Formats: sequence, structure tokens, C-alpha cells
Amino acid sequence: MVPVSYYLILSAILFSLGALGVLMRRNALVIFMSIELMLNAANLAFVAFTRVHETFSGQIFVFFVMAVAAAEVAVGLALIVTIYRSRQSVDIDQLSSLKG
Amino acid sequence: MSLELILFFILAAIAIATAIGMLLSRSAVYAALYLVVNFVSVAIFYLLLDAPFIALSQIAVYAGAIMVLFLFVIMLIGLENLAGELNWRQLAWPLVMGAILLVEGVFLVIQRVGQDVYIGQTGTQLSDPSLMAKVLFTDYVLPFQITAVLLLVAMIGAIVLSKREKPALSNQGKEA
Amino acid sequence: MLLNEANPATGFFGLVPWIVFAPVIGLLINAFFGKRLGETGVGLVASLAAGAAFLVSVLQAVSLAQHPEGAIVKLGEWIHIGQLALDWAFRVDTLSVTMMLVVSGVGTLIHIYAIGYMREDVRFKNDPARFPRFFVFLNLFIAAMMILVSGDNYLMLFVGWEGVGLASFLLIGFWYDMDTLGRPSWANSNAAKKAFITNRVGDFGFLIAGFLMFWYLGSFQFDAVFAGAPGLAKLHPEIILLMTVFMLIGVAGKSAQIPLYVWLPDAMAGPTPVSALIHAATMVTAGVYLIARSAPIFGLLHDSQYIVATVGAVTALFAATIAVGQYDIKKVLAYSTISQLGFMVAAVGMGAYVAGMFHLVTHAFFKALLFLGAGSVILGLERGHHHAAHHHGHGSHAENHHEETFDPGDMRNMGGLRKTMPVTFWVYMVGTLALGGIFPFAGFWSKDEILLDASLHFPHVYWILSAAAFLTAFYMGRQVWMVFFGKARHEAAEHAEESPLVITIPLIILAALSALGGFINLPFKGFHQFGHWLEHTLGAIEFPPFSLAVAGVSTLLALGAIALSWLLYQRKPLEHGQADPLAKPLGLLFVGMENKWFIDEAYQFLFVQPYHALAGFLAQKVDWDFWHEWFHDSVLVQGFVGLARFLANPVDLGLIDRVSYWLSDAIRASAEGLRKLQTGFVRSYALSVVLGVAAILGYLLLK
Amino acid sequence: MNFLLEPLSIVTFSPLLGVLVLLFLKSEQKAALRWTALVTSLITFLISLWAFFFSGLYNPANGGLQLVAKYNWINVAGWDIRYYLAADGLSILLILLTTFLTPIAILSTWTAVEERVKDFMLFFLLLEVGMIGVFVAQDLFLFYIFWEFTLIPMYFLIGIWGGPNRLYAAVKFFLYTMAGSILMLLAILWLGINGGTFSVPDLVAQGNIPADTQLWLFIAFAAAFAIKVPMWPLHSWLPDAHVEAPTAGSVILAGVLLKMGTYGFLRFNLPLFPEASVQAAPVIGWLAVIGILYGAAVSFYQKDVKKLVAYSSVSHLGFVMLGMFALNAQGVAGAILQMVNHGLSTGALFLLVGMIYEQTHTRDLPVYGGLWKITPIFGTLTLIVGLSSMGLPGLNGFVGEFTILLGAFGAGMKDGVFAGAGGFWLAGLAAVGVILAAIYILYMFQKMFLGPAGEITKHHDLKDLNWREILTLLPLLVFIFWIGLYPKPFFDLMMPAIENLLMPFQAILMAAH
Repeated sequence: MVPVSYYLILSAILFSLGALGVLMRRNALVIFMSIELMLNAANLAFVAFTRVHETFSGQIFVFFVMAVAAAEVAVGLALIVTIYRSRQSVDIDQLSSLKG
Repeated sequence: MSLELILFFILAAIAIATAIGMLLSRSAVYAALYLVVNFVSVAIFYLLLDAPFIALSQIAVYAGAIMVLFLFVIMLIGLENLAGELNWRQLAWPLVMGAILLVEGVFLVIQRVGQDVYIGQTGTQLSDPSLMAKVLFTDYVLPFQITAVLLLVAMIGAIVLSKREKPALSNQGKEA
Repeated sequence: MLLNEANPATGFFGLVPWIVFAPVIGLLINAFFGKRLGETGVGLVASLAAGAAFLVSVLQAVSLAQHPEGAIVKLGEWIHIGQLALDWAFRVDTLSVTMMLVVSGVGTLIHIYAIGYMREDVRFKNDPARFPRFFVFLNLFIAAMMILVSGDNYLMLFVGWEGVGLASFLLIGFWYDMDTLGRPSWANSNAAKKAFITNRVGDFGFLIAGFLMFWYLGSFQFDAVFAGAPGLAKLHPEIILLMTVFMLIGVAGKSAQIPLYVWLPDAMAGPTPVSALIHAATMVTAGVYLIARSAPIFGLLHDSQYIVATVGAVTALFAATIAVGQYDIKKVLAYSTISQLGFMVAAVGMGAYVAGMFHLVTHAFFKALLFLGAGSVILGLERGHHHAAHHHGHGSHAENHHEETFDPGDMRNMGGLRKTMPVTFWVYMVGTLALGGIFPFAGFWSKDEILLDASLHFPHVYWILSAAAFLTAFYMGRQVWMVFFGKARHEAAEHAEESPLVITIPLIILAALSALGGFINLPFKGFHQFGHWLEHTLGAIEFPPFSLAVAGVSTLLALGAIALSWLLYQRKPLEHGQADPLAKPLGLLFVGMENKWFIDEAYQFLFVQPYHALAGFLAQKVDWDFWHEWFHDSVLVQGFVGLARFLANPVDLGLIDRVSYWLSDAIRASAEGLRKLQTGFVRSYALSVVLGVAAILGYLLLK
Repeated sequence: MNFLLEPLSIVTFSPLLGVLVLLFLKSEQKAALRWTALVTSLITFLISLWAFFFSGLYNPANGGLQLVAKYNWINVAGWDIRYYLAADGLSILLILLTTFLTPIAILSTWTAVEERVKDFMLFFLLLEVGMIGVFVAQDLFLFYIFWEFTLIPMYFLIGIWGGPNRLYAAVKFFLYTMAGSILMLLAILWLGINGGTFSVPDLVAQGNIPADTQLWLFIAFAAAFAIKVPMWPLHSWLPDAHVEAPTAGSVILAGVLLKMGTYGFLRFNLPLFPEASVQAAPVIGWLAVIGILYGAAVSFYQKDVKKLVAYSSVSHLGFVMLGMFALNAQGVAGAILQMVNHGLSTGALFLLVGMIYEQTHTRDLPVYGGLWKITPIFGTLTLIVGLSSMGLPGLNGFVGEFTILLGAFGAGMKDGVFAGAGGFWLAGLAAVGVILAAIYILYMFQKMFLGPAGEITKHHDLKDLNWREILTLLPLLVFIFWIGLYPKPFFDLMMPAIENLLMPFQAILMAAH
């Protein structure tokens, strides 16, 4: 038997790694992948809690998260492609038009 | 130390390792491949947690669809050499923050959940996809529909975004 | 279906709705297919429809002869709310069938006459396409009039009442784009409008009477109302009086009594068959019918009778004086009609219902005859005018035709038509004698009966009516001398031509009826057939013995009047352009007669102009300038703008702005510092997000 | 989701399907857009017929609310707001009138609206949803939402497709109606909070509002409704809105939107505040009579045909208000029928005016004249509709006006509501309105169709009505004759509900005298 806290700690580790990825990488694609990693970490926690609370809600949430993630990836990648077309790069440090 | 626990640790190691691998990889293709492995390991965790439907969805959606999409995009925009992207002087803050997050997360889990909470034993019911479907199509039918619309909108959005602007043919024709 | 609902024991009663359906079918056919049917077809359809109605009426009379109690034929429910129960129900009794016979009988003859008349009229007016429309309207009139006389409740009567008003409006305005002489003008349509609106004033009275009736007697159905009226008369006689007075307003509108008679003379703008049918023989007698029908109410109070009889008598005399001063052949007849209606109203007002109805019937015959005769004269003159224009006209005929305003209805243009239009002359003479009250023509008997009743019960009415009778004979004499005798005063009259058979045959039939119509109710013991016929409906009727004194006096008066008119107009026939021989001796009096006592002008001044001014004042000054422009656009909007300005200038600029400037300065200063945080690097934003997450987690941890 | 499958929900929201289809059409596909809107509105009409007559779910002999759709909606902070739709004899005719007039109005835009057809049709169908919603909502909150919702499409219909002064008219229309609604909203909130529910039938059943409070609430509701009706002297927005609105907008404005005001009185003021209604009846009665005479006199003076018809609405709706507040069976039945009649005949008048305006681009009476000769069908139809509007017996207007006047006269009897406040004079003066109606209608008819040919008639090559236009008017004419000759089916539909409605008033009037 695995204590549920193990799963949660694993989820926390993966989440932190994902966050780290977002913070340290400049390539938009990799940042995107890191975000997916964070979503996965959250999903893992959901499923773990499903077993604790004995309800389907967690699984169903995971299901929705996946759907949203798919949508997000579709739009996000389209954005990246568009950005690449105009800038010939996906380095987000070069995208600084928001500078105040 | 049960077999399950051993399996858990092995898989956890793989998951963490592939995550770190992705973080550090020099090439986007490698990063993507690391991530696929990570997703598959997480899928196995789902199986361990008696959620077969989610596990298979995980493989189909994440490892399959999403990652293929990534690879397509990588192919589309060309391979970019990411060497030298990681500038260690810039990494101080991210590392600090990541560490803080990790520590806080772990402590929260310990504080709130405790180590002696075990997974329930009624898993056979929770693993039944048909029961889940029943809940999904009754209590959650409205969110379900909205999700469908969301996907449709995302699809249209992606099409609109990635469509190339048509060059103004008439003007060129005149000049030519 | 309709047949089943009638009592099978009572012969043809079940057919009675067809008196309405037949003309409705006729009008629908002509309305939709009129253009394709051609003129003869249209006329035939319309005449057949009217004839069918006449046939059904005759069948009703046949059935009534066996079952004098009559019948009520219910067609369907109309308005049922609470105690209000109105049905489409037809009442067949001797009174209504009398009216049906007159309306459809005279109506059919006039339909036939109109085929000939309109065929020429539309050509004189240059618009043959309008031919079918005339017969549509004419059938509409027959249908509405039939509803009026056959309805079993006051509301159904009212449907017909307004329906004939509509038909009258449409027919008066038939030549809506010209005046009576065919010049482009608003005159005819004004006349039509005037007729409708004046009638509406009367209808208003009718409605109020109806409301009183319903709320005090609980019904509109004739039998129910009559049953309850005597009880009410004991409790609240004032209500009965009000009811009768308001009903009298309705009668005054429809039957052209003082003070609402003014529309009828103008109504002569309609084609002559219309004048004959609607504005002489049938529609205008609806008021008389209404009072006769409501006999159980009017008979309850002496005051009601007194008022009605006086109004009728005064109208009779008043209109007769105006008739004396008119030159238009149809105007004379129009005022004569008003006067004769006054006789009838006075009769039914006095309670002499049989006399009134008798006069109604005979008057329908001879007045229709006179109008149609006048129409024939007018057509004859038109023909003569055309003829003359063709022979004499040098240069363009059309121009000649348009520039000269030849009035074919003006008696001053006539003279000597006795020779050129012999048939018309003879029938016209019959009509004149009947109207003048000369023994043994129809008018003598009926008028005599009215005078006899008046002499017994209402002496003042008798004196007034006698004077009116004298004037009647006088103006008719004047007309005949001016039109048919002497010599032609206009070349059109010289070349006048007799009308075709389709016109003269109805005239001859009507002439026969005018001559012999009086025999339906001879005032001798053992006769009185018409009175006994109506007795079934009106209850027991008093038949005063024939009085030689009354008859003798009225005959002497009539003969005297004719003699006087001979002296004035025939011994020295009028020359072209000569003033009326009465003008000098009567002086101002004749000016008044000539100008209809200036009543139209007075009404114009008293009612029309004030209403125009009031409407203008309300619309322009009150509603627009004051309420719309000033109050809304100035007070409300400007007030709001002013308030906004106050808030904007002193309050906003002075106070709030000052504060906000200070605030904005402070914010700008701090923003200068803060903008450095905006590196534009996505990752530094992400970092701050993570920072936030970490802070929240830390809070959760420490809580 | 069941709430959407209720018959009345389907009736109310079916135009939205058309809206959905319209969204996928291009703005250039004008024919397709028009057909879509027309077919949608026809389907809505058929559904409404089905719901009331052929589904077997509605029993006309029952006076209570039927086809009930009742669902909890918002239950927070002790508020009980429901999705509550139902119909009864008071509203059924108006619902049918709405679904009946909408396709006719759409048909009338076939050639009249050429710009932004898509937006026009969208707004029109949305407007229909709002109007039907107003007539079926039985929850005050829901009613208020529908009530305000109708403003928005109408605002755009006037503001975009209107005449030269359209913005002024649209803004005035919007603000005027909004101003009244605010007071009503306050009263609704008061009722909902104090009564514990927003459902009208429940509130009526509770019925324990003290008399003086009733009066205040009555006034607050009346403020919104009287502006919409519009009752004299709050009519100032009407001529502007009517004159500027496009034909179809005028038809719906006169035909349905104004009825929302009178319906509001009938549905809310009378049952919710019976004592206050009896108290206020003489005031409203007199305002109505003033409106009848004033509207008739003012419309007689107008040179602009549309304005003339607009002011005549003030007069006609005065009759409706007078009958309603006579508070007896004849008056109320006549009032409801007159609402329908006004929708039919004034709607038809606006259609006719629009048809000639399309050809001549002027509504100035003096330039017309002699039209009947050139356009006989047009003239004849206008005559029939005009006669119906002035209450010629045998046509629909008479049945309504007569029963209203009869009711009003009865209310002047010793146990009626008008007994102490003018008595017979109200009905008597209102009957004068019948004369004045003849004057302005005949004036209009004469100036347009009779007399010698006017400027326009001479110089334009005017065409008579075409088949589409006749088809647009034909249904209206059928009902004009039907109601005039055989109104029984219509009265049968409303009588049970009217008896229920009037039940409390007999007791109140008994107590008062």
C-alpha cells in the first residue's frame, strides 16, 4: 500500500520542476512542455484524491483538464507558429513589446 | 515494503528523471521525447490508482495527440539549437523559487494529509468507466457540453491563427 | 343549415337571412369579377341580387299572411359577455316585412334604372371603369338596409344603421374627385364626409340610448326591452325620457331632422339613383322605422311623444321653406324629402304609427319617382348639351365643354321639357300630384291620415304641418312650371332628348305605384288593410274616422298653392337670367330661403371651425410646442443638460478633478518607479506569478 | 434542461433557432436571410397555435393558468426567483397576436429593408422572443427581464433603420420607457422581498398587502405600464417613435409593444392590488377619456399620415384603459379584444402607409389626393381598415369599442367603480370619441384617396398593391371581418379568466357602497 502523501509529494515535485522549466527556459516550445508537465502534476494529485474521497469528481476533473489542455495546446501552438512566422524565432526573451 | 511501493518508487524516479531531462535538454525534440516518457509513467501511476480510463486517456491525449502536435510544430518551424540557452547566472531566481515551491508543497502535504492516510479499498467501483460515464453525462453534462464548445472554439481559433494572410493578388496583378 | 333553424311550421321564414346574403353575394361577385363581367353583366348581377332579396321579402309576406305572429330566425351568436347576449337574429313581422318590401322593391327598380343611368353618367364623367363600383356599393346598401330592418335587437339594427351610413358615404362620394358639375374639386368628397360624420353624431345618440337600455332594462332584444319598459317608466320615467331623446338624436341624424338634417341636401352630390333610393325612399326612413319599432317605449311618455312630434313638424315646415327658394332640381327634392320625413317623424311621434309608416311607403314610391324623373331630366339635358355642343361648337368641342360650366340640374336652364321629354313629363306629373297631396294620388291618403291624427291629439302639430303641406304643393308647382312648361331657357333644354326604356320603364312602374299606392290603406270602415297588417306587430291601433273637414282643408290648401305657383311662374314664364318672382315680394325672407337660412354657415362657425381651431391648438400648441418641444425637449432635456453641466463644471472640475489630478500625479510618480518592473520578459512575469503562488502556499502553511 | 422542452418555452424561444441560422448566413444573402426570418416566425406562429389548440394541453374553458413551466432559478439570499411561464385567457390572445403579427411585419420588409438585412432580421426575431416572454412570464423578475429586453432590439430597429430623426426618437423611446421601469423594478423588489416569492400567482394568493402600501405599489407599476400604453399625458415618445420607426417596427410597436403596457395593468395591477385598483379606477378612467378625445382631436390636425395613426393609438388605447378599469365583464372583455383589434387595424394601417411610402417617399397628406382612382385595391383595403379602426359595426373595432363603452357605462351605475366620479359622463364623453374617430379617419381617407389628383398622384407612376403586399394584408383582413362578425371564439377564450380576475372586485365594490 502506498500512502497517498507519496503521490502528493511526487505531484509537488513534478509541479515544481515544471515551474522551474517555465522560469528557466527561453524556448517557447519547451516552456509549453513545462506547462503540460505542471498540468500533469495537478492531474496526478486529483486522481490520488479520488481514491481518498471515493468519488468520481477527481477523475472527471482530470478529464476536463485534459480537454482544456488539448484546446490550450492547439491555440498555443498556433500562436507559436504565428510568432515564429513573423519573428523567425520562438525565443521569448526577444518578445518584449510589453516593456513599460 | 510491498511490491506496489517498489513499483511506485521506480516509476517516481523515472518521472522525476525525465522531467529533469526535459528541463535540461539541448534540443526541443529531446525535450519532447523526455516528456512522452514522463507522461507514460504518470499513466502507469493512474493505473496504480485504479483509474484505467484516465490512464488510457492520458496516453491517448497527452502522449499521443498533444506530443505529436508538439513534434509537428517543431518540425514545422525547424530545429533550433538551444545550446547556450541556459545561462546559469540567470538561473538563481528560478532555482530559488522552484526550491521554495517544492519545500512548501511537501510540507503542506505532510501537514494537511499526513503520512498515514492510505488509499481506500473500494477501488473496483471507482475503476469502472461506465459508472464514471454515468456521472459525467448526468451531473456534469453542462460542463461537458461547454467543454465541447470550448474545443470547437479552440479549433476554429487555431485555424484562424495559423492561416496565412493571403497576399493581395489584385495589386500585384496590376503592377505585373 | 339556415332552413333547419327556423320553425318548420312557418313557411318561408327560414329563408329570411337571404335578404342579406343575396345582395352580399351580388356585391362580392361584382367586386371581384366586375371588370370581366362588362357593364350589362354587372348591372344584371346586382339587379338579380336585389331582385332575389325582393322575392324573399315577398315570400315572407306570403308566410306572414298565414302566420301573422311572425318569427325570429336565429343565425348565430354574436357577442355574449355576462348578461349581454347579442345574436345575429332576424325578426320577421309585419313591420319589418313592410320595410323589406319597400327597400327591396324600390331598390330593385332603381337598380334597373341605374343600369341605364350610370351607363351614360360614367361617360359624361369620362370614367367608365368606375361602373362596377357603383353596383357594388348599391348592393352593399341593400344588404345593410336589410340588416337594419330585419334585426331582432337594437345592436343588429345598429349594424345596418351604420352600414347604410357607410353605403351612403361611398355613394355620395362616388364621383369623389369632382363636384356635381364634373370639375375637379373636393366638393363631392366633402359632402360624403359631412354625411358620414353627421350621421355619426346621430349614432352617438343611438349608442347612449342603447347603453341606458341595456343597464336599465338588461337587454337589447326588442321583446325583452319592450317587456321591461313599462316597469321602468313607473320607477324612473326620466330614464325613459332620456332614452327616447337620445334615440331621437339618432333619428335626427339618419332621417335628416333638425338639427342634423344638413347632410341630406349635400348628399345630392351622389348619382341620381342614389338620391332616389337612399336619400329619399329608404335609408332616410330608417329613423321613422326605428321609432315605429320602438313604439312601446315612445308611447310610454307624453313628453317623449311631444318632443318627437314637435321636432318632426318643425322640420317639415322649415325644410319646406328652404325648398321654395332652391333652383337645383335635386335640391328642391332633397328639401322636400326632409320636409316629408318631418311629416313621418311627427306622425310616429304622435303615436300614429300606421299613418307614419303609410306615408313612408307612399313617399318611397313618389319620391323615388320624382328623383328618378329628375335624373331623367338631367340626363336629357346632358344629351341636349352634348348635341348642342356638337352642332354649334366652333373650334374645339372639348374646350368648349370644359370652359362652360353648364349645370344640367339648374332649373333656370330648363323650361319647355314637356314636349321634348313627354314620358318623363307625365310620370313627373303623377309624382308631383302625389307629393302635393291631390286626391286620389297616394300622397293624399297618407298625408291626410297624419293631419287627421294631429288634429285630434296635437293641434299645434296640425297647424305647422298644414302650413308645410301648403308649401309642399307650392314648391312642387313651381318646379313643374319651371322645368316642363314655358320655353327653353338654354339650348341644352331645347335639344333635350327622352331617356331610353331601361330608364322609363321603372319610372312608369313607380308612377303606377304612386298613383294607386294610397289604396292599401283607405281611411274608411272595412278598409284600413295596411293598418290591420301592422296591427299584428304594433298592437291594437285606433282608426279615427275619415274627416271630410281635414281632408277638405288640406286639398284646398294644396290646390291653392298650385294655383299660386301658376300665377307666379306660369302666367309669366321665367326668362333666361331673370330673378325669381318671389325675390321681390318676400325680400330678406327669400334671401334666407335661397341660402338655406344660413344654417350650414352657422354650423361651420359654431362647430366645424371651433373644432378645427381646438384640434390645431391641442396638436400644435399643447401637444407639440408645449408638451413635446418645451416640456420634454427643453425642460427635461435641458434640465438634465444643465444638471450635467453643473456637475461637470463646478463640482467635477472644481472638486473631483482637483482631487483626481492630485491622485494622478501621485500615481504617475509611483508608476515611474514601477515601470521599471515591466521588463517585457515573459519569464520575469512568470517569476512573479510563482512568487505569488509561493506566498499563498506559505500562508496556507503558516495558518 | 427540461425547462426548455415545455410548450411555452418552445414558443418563446423558437425564434432563437432562426437567429442561429441567420448567424451562419452572409450579409449579402438577402433573400436567404429574409426567408429564414419569415419561416422561423411562421414556425413560431404554428407552434403557438399547436400549443394552445392542438396539443390538448390547453383547456380554454379553464380560467386558471395553464401550460405551466415552473422551475427554480435563482435562490440566493432568501430570494425565490423562478423560471415560471404560463398562459391563461388574459394572455393567450396577445401571445397569438404577437406570433401572428411578426411574420406579417417581416413580410412587409421584403423590399422596404435593403440595408443590413441580417442585423434587421436578427433584432426582429430577438424582439419576438422578448415580446412573447413578456406575455408568458409569471415571475416578476423574469417578466422584468423580458420587459427590458424588448427595449434593446426596438432601440436598434428605430435607431438604425428609422427615418431622418431616428436617433432622437430611439433615445427618447429608450429613456422614457426605462424611466418608468425603474419604479416598477423597485416595486418588484419590494414585493419579492416582502412576499417571499416573485411568482405572481403566489403573491396574488397571499394577497395581504395593506391598502396604503398597495396604492404606492400600484403607482409604481402603473408608471411603467402607463408610459408604455401610452396613457395621456405620457404619450410624447409615441409620435416620435412611430414616425421614425421603419414600417415593420411601427407595426410591432403599435401592435404588440403598446399592448405590453395594457397587459401589465391586467396581469399585475388588477390582481395584485385590487383595493388600489378600485381606488385608482376613476383617475385612470378620466385620463383614458381625456386620452380618447385628445388623441382623436390631435390626430385630426396631423399632416403626416404616420403621426396621425400614431396619435390615433393614444385614442384607441384610451378605450382599452377605460374598459379595463370599468372592472366589469363587458369592459374587461372589450378591453382585451380591443387590444387585439388595435393590433390588427393599426398594424394594417401602418403597413398600408408603409406600402405607399415605399413608392412616394412622402407621408405628407396634402400632396396626396385622388389615389383611389389609380390604386383601387390599395384604396379599398385602406378604407376597410380605416372603418375597422373607427369602429364600424360588422368589423372588429366596433365589437371592442362597443363592449368597452357598454362596460364603462355600466361602471357608472350605482354599484360600479365610476359611480362617484363622473358616472355616465365617462362613457358619454368616450362615446364622443367615436364621432371624433370618424372625423380623423375620414379626413385621412379623403385627403389621400378622394378629391382631385394631388401632386404625388399626378407626377408619380404609382402602382397598385402587388401580390406580396396583398398577401401581407389578407390575414389581417380576415381577422378584421371574423372578429367583427363572429367574435364568439375570441370571447370564449378569455371569459373564464376574466371571471376569475373580477371575482375579488365584486366583494370590494360591495364593501365600498
